[in-house]
Amino acid sequence: MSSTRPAKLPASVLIHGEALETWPQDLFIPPDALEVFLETFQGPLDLLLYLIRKQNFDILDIPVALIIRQYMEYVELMRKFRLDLAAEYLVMAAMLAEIKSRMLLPRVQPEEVEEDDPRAALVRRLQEYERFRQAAQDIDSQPRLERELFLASVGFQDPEPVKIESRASLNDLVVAFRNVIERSRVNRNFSIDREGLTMREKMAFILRKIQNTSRFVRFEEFFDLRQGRAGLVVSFMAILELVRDDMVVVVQNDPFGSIHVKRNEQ
Amino acid sequence: MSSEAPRSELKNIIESLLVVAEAPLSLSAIQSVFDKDAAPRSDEVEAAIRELQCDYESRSIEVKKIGNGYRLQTRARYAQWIRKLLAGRPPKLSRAQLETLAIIAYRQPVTRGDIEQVRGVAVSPEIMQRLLEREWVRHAGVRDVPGRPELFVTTPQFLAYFNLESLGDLPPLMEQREFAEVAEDLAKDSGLSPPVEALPDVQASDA
Amino acid sequence: MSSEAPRSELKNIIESLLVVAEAPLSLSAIQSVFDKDAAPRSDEVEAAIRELQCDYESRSIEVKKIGNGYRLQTRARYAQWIRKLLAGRPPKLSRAQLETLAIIAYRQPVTRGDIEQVRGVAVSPEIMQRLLEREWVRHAGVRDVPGRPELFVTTPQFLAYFNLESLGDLPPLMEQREFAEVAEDLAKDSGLSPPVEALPDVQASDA
Repeated sequence: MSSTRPAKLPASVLIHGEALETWPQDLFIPPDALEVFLETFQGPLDLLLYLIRKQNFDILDIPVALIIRQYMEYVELMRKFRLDLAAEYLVMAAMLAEIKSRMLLPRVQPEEVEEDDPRAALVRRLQEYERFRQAAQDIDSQPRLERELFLASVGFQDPEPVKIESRASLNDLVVAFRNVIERSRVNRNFSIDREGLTMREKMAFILRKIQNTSRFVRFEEFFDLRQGRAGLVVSFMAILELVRDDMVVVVQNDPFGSIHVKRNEQ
Repeated sequence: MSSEAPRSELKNIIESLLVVAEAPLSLSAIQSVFDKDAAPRSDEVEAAIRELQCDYESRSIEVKKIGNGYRLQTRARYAQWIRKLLAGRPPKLSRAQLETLAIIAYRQPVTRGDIEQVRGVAVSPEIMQRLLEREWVRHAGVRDVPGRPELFVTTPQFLAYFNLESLGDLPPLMEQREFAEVAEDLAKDSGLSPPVEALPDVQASDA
Repeated sequence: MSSEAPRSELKNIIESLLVVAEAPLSLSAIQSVFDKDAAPRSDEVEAAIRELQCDYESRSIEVKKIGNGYRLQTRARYAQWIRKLLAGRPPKLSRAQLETLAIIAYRQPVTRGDIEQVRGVAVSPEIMQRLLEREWVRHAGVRDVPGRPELFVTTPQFLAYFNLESLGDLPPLMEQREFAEVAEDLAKDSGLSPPVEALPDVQASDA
């Protein structure tokens, strides 16, 4: 495994639309693309828009039968893998099927077309969603704080300093921690060194960490955030391996309480 | 400030306030640091801020108006060096977060149901939680319908983070074409086979 | 910066770094934001800082050398107005202070090295000093590894200020969900064949 190339984590290859451009037009979906797929689409409307746009159709003039067939193939795949996620997609599938059957009925008078065209409601929703999808992209592409813009601040020099107690809220603390964790995670996705992630090395690292103490070590201490999400799992599994080999003891005093690890003294 | 103090001194005082403030400063916040009888009029403060803005023309910082306040910020073209200093990548927002935020921003006040209606998927509690935590969004009462669902609106911090003077600065929403306009096209098309020629992309109408 | 960039641009870049820096910047810290082959020499950086110093001559801010670092600060004569501004609303902890405090709170006991590892940047002594002075953080012995680095934990005052009964009351962050996510990545690409049965346990503890 040490020779494996860094995995392309979905989060890092996902630029909406682009990662999927390589998919064959005939809807064959390679199995490993499924996860990318699930993370890429925001829901049935998003998927429909993708199918329509990919083939350059106008929202207002969808070839319904074709889109329905394509949509159902995607939904089938999702059902196969992650049934729970498909609920919203299934509702849409039912709606599409109904539209399709109504389209097959004899045509109505042209002047009543808006009310009676079974596509009208769907088209309205698709348009509405697309507007906000686009707005979200537009907002995201504008300069904002912490990315392009930074607040300018300088130190306050006070010749007769009074003690000013700075303040913070619990919420500030949570946001700060999330940001810092997220940042370290993003960094990792770009610089994971697979060489450092072998299970044997992890097991050795853990044993080194606990061999000189008969005390319990906090579970969290075995995880090096710089090693990425995969690193976390390798660490976790390395601990499981050690438990199985009776090398370490893992203790959790109450449900959801903190977990501690100690070397097995026997 | 004594009234004889030169204009440049007013400018400097304002600058010194802007460089230590952590949120945009309103004219009245600036006026409030002066003794009552020495406080500059708000048009004087505004003029001084305009002068500051000119002074910064060729510099790395600029005055930006956010809501009814002013703040100092670095210009976007210096981000590349600043980011290296601060290390780490800028926080990224997920599409779900951005879409939810966009719907709230353009349609406020909205309920969770409104958001779900537009996006076609359930709004996860986590997404709302994040937006509330960042204080970009807040609760704003309930809608007076059965179930009394909670309403959400954006906050001044939303404007501040996204560098907007007001909600009017949001990028314009794509125009919505009326279904009726193209009803004729639809009538012509059987609907069961793709049109021979693809129509121009709707997105193109988004300037 | 490309080497042809004018001198004023170097000055501006340095200014943009100084206004975002949380602690005094050394010459080498300034040089480190440039690509290797485009980095200015230290005498060039020094010259640019001297120029900045001149530019600020008539302004409310100045460059101050502290140890071997430079920082921007307001001039003493503006303190009277700034004090009034701050009196109304005490300043928030800075981003660096907040992040450091958060890491200590959630991960204690931690060493400075642990914090730097998570934040990806050095933790300046000033930051720790502020948190220690505020009595939200205290020393708690050393870690028994080479170098015997000092450990930091939060204090009862920290709990009291944030209105927490115990550290267990810190809002959960659902970090553990990551394990489940990661397991999939790993199963796919590592050939490690993870013990799939073991993972649901982890997920179950995600409250």
